Amino acid sequence: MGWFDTHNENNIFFGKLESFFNWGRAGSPWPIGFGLACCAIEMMATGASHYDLDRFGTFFRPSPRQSDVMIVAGTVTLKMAPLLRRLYEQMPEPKYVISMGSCANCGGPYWRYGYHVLKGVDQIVPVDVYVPGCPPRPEALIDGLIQLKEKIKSGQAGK
Amino acid sequence: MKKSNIPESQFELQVPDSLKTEEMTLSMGPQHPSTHGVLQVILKTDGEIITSAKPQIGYLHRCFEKHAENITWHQVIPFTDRLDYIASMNNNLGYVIGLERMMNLEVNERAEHLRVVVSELNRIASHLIALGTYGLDIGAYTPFLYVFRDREKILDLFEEICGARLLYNYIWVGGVAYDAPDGWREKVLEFCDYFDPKVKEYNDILTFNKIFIERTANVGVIPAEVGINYGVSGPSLRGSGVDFDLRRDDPYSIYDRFDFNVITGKGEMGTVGDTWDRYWVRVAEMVESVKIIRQALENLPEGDAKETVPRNIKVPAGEYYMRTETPRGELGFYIISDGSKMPNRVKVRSPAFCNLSVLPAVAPGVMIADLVAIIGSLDIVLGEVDR
Amino acid sequence: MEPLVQFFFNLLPFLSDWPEWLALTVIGVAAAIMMFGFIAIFALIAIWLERKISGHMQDRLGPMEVGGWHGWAQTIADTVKLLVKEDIIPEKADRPLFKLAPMIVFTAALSGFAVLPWSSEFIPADLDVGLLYILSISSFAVIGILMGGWSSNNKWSLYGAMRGVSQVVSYEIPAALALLAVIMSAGTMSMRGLVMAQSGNILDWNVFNFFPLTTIAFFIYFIASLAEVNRTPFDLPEGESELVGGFHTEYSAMRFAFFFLGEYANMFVVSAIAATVFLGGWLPPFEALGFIPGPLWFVGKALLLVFVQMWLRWTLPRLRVDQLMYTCWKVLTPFSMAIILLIGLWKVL
Amino acid sequence: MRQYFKNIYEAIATILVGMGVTWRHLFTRAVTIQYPHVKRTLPERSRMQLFVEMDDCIGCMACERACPVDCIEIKTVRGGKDEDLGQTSNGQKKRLHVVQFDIDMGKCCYCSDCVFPCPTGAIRMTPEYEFITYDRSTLLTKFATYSPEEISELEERERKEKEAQAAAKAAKLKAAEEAKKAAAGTDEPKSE
Amino acid sequence: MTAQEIHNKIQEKFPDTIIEFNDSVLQPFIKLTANQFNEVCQFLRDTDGLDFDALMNLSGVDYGEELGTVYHLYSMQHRHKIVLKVNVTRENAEIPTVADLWRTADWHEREVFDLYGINFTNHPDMRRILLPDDWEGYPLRKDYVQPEVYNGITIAHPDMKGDSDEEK
Repeated sequence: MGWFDTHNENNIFFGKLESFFNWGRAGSPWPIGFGLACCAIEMMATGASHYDLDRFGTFFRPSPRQSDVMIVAGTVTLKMAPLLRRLYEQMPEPKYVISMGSCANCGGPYWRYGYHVLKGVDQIVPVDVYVPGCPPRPEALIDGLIQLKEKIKSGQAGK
Repeated sequence: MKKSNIPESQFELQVPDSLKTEEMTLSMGPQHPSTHGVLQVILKTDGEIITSAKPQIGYLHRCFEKHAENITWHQVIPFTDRLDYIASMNNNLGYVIGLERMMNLEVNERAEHLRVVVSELNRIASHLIALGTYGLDIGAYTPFLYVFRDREKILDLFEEICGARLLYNYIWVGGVAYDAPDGWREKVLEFCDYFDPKVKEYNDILTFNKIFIERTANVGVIPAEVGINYGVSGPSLRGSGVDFDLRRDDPYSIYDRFDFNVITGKGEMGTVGDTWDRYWVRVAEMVESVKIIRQALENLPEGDAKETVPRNIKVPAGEYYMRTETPRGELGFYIISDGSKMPNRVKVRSPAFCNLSVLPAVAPGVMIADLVAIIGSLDIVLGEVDR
Repeated sequence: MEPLVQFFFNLLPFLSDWPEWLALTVIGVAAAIMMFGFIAIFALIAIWLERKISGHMQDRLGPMEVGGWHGWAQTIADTVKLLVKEDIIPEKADRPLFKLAPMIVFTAALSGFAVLPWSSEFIPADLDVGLLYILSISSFAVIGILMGGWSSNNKWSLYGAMRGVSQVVSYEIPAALALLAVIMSAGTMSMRGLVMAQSGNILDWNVFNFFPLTTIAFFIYFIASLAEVNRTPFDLPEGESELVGGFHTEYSAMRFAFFFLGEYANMFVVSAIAATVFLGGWLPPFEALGFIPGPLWFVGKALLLVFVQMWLRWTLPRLRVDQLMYTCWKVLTPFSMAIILLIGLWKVL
Repeated sequence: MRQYFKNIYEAIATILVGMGVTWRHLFTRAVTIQYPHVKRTLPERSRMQLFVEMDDCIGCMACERACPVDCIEIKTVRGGKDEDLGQTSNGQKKRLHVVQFDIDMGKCCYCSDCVFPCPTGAIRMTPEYEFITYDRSTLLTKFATYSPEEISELEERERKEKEAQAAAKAAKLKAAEEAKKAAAGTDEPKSE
Repeated sequence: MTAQEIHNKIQEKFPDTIIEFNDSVLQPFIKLTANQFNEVCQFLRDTDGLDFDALMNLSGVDYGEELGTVYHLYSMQHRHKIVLKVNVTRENAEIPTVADLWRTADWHEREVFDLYGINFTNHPDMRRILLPDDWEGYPLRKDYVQPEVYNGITIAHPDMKGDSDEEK
């Protein structure tokens, strides 16, 4: 969070400015290019020609330092969980998390006997948007991204 | 045939003392753009040269085998989808044929043909991803999007026949889940016609690009006997010149009826068994798959593919090791039944797991950029490596 | 009198009444601001264009949503976002160097604009050794890359920086030699003089002047300049699929944006130099087209080369380090040397 | 030396071929579906969100048993003796109150295994994929429309009925026992 | 070569190691003792006519009282296969490694060690492979109980509690 966020309370000018910033943030959510499992393939498909995430100003950055959105695409295992948390911490504020697919939402099909599966990524990082599906269609992911944009514009995301 | 043990240290790089610099330990992954998921490789490097590479796996261990012991025979099928999520149809097929052989079950002709068609379509889709991500690893971004464009057409076909894009749960014990809808056959044939010229496009932009050849030829050579000893299978083994394809050499389903070539690496651009050969085997295999699809659709019998699907399965006590040729290689299901409604044990022999295990043997002595090329050419899917 | 001062005096006649020191300061600041503004606007447009072009090359559309019409506001949104993003400096980074690195990269790119001849009148600084200045200043950016990569305290960044240094230092040589071929034929190192030497129609341009020798020199310079600005197939210092993000792996927010800005400004500088030296700068290809003002020709030619850079980027895979060196030392350098030799012979005979 | 020039020639030639491909594509029509503005119709078999037609559900639990991931939870209460619960669309008579029919779409693996065994076609997969949520708990879809009071009332009745039935059964059993005893009573002294 | 012939060859060379040979099932298997296992495998790989150069699969099995490993061998040259089985007790689960013969066994044995806790003697690198190094227990054993917490992360799904009560 920058200086503006701490100084903009009840100030019309900064309030307007903040909404302008939110427009910028919503306009260019760069996700960290980071696939975990099956959903990652659909994430790739979403980035590819047929659905083209670039339309929304979204292109995948390999480094967490330059990304704003973490799309948790797939099953998070217990071995992976600390690393995922670290990646999240490496991202600069403001940062958002999209939980994509059943596995990231709550363990998905592995919720019962998955001794090594994290049951819901919200246990380790705060999630803004849940995209259900196993795996979600590319349209669903795009819809999730649009919902995230709405949330960013309203100033509620990443809190 | 080589009969001596292959020592672990055979491939370790010996750097002369006068050239030694400070060794650096790098952790590549699990979040790295070209480890194809959540693979971690611990690298020891001397400048740009790798002296040892140790893969660390298990970041996607989803306990498939535990699940399989706790749910019924039929319920395992959706979970097999999620092993090798790029080629789910082939996974379904392997598991289901294993059960059918244990139960001594006959499947009707139409269902058999449909199974072959969807498996081969899925093989094309999988090889396309292998091609695209391989291009991405080498640094070419555009081929990746071209292959996804064509893969999307296959996914549309799948969605029409079974309603899902990626994880199909389509091939069931005794048949298939749905019969092909009207006009599906024509659409597949249309796709075949569409696809053939596209292969040339991939070749133009990637395969025969001189930079691409320079990057991949003579890199990461896996000699045939090393490959066999390490359990490498599928296109990766065929790239080393071993003429072995389970579809032909240990036939299952109705693959023995079709006429297709088994592609092997010939070392056209460098040494036999280099990464370019493995890549080329995949490209040429897609053309062969199209051939199989055409033959299968030509002889597609009329009738109802669904009619013999039993609901509640009980598999007679016994055990069976079923292996099938998936896009990644020999996928084995070792199934033990105690006669009850749940499996006693389902062990997956995953091709990607074995293919990846060869990495420490070929990595020493190459550059970091080459390591990326080698990992890409092995075409691993972490869902299958870790299960 | 300097052409730039003359240009401003013509533009704003009242300046000539002012004391000289004041007028010169005002002119200098105005020129710098104009250059800076041009870089900012050019980067905004170029990034958007690159995304559109790459999109269409890949059968997709590129930015479409932000701002309405074909996502025209996309880069603005990106900039706004990067401006207000948290600026992370890794705990174990070398802070002064880490902060300085993006500035240096950007300054180097900006300095290159000082000698670009936009038209016969408007040259910020018409040095007698303009080309030499360009050659030395363009390798200045590599110090920034090295500082950035080293101070990040990240092994991938260090690799990127090392690659960057070896690459830029090596490719300086064929680039310089290729330019030398033209200097030999034109007999001047002043940017203005170089353009003037090409006046006439398209066949008098340096690229066709000593056909095919200078044509090859043009291609050699173009390839070497690709390597100097780290564009595919020579984008090894960034090397997304190998080095995560290369030297800027640890950079976030505005510092990263400066690297980005520097890259695009550099792209323009090298293209502009190629346009000046080989493609006749602000001169129209035919006399008949002389009604179009010079700066437009100049920018147009530079943008055409920028487009080719983008085109190459979205077509080609990346070279490996040793192949990069091979290309430089065993292909480009011998060829450029041979060209110098041949042009020398041509001149003598 | 020959190889050297051949390599250079090949490099230039193949690069030009590749550039030709991208150049052609620069002017081909993009395949992109502009999703929020253009929505394509999905095939009817598309497997997205589950939907249950509660009027058709007879509470046979077939879907719950078939589900590989146990994401369906059904609770039923037997209907009263003379109560008419209506018929399903394919003419089957409903005998059970389905008081709870929860599907956790978060756990669901969209395999459509539950759809096949349903005897009345009540549960089905719809091509509806836009159910993105900010809150995970909303993914638990409840299809049953019974209020808690109604449920407890029904359960109470069922319990009573069961009790009554059990009592009747016990009474019956007792009677049978006694009858047996009485029949055996004549033999008993013998064993003594 | 048929399974019977392979069995006979082993019987000839190592008369004491064969516990059971079953030819009547779908895939005939030979059950061997653990003590001479590596030598038998070496024999199978190196003898002309047998040439089992590929280890297709290596899986651990929990039979209840005993643990075991199952080896599926294949010969690329002669296209024949055989199944070997070795059983060990739960308390003393040790089997000689074959990782020196078939390098693919390296990772497979680590996996069996990871999931079943069977120790392979003389293995070059006997560590866990899939699970984290500090994991406790061997998950694929039938008597394994899923832990509640790992490193402060709750493993059990919130819905699990009620279910386990129900099962009780």
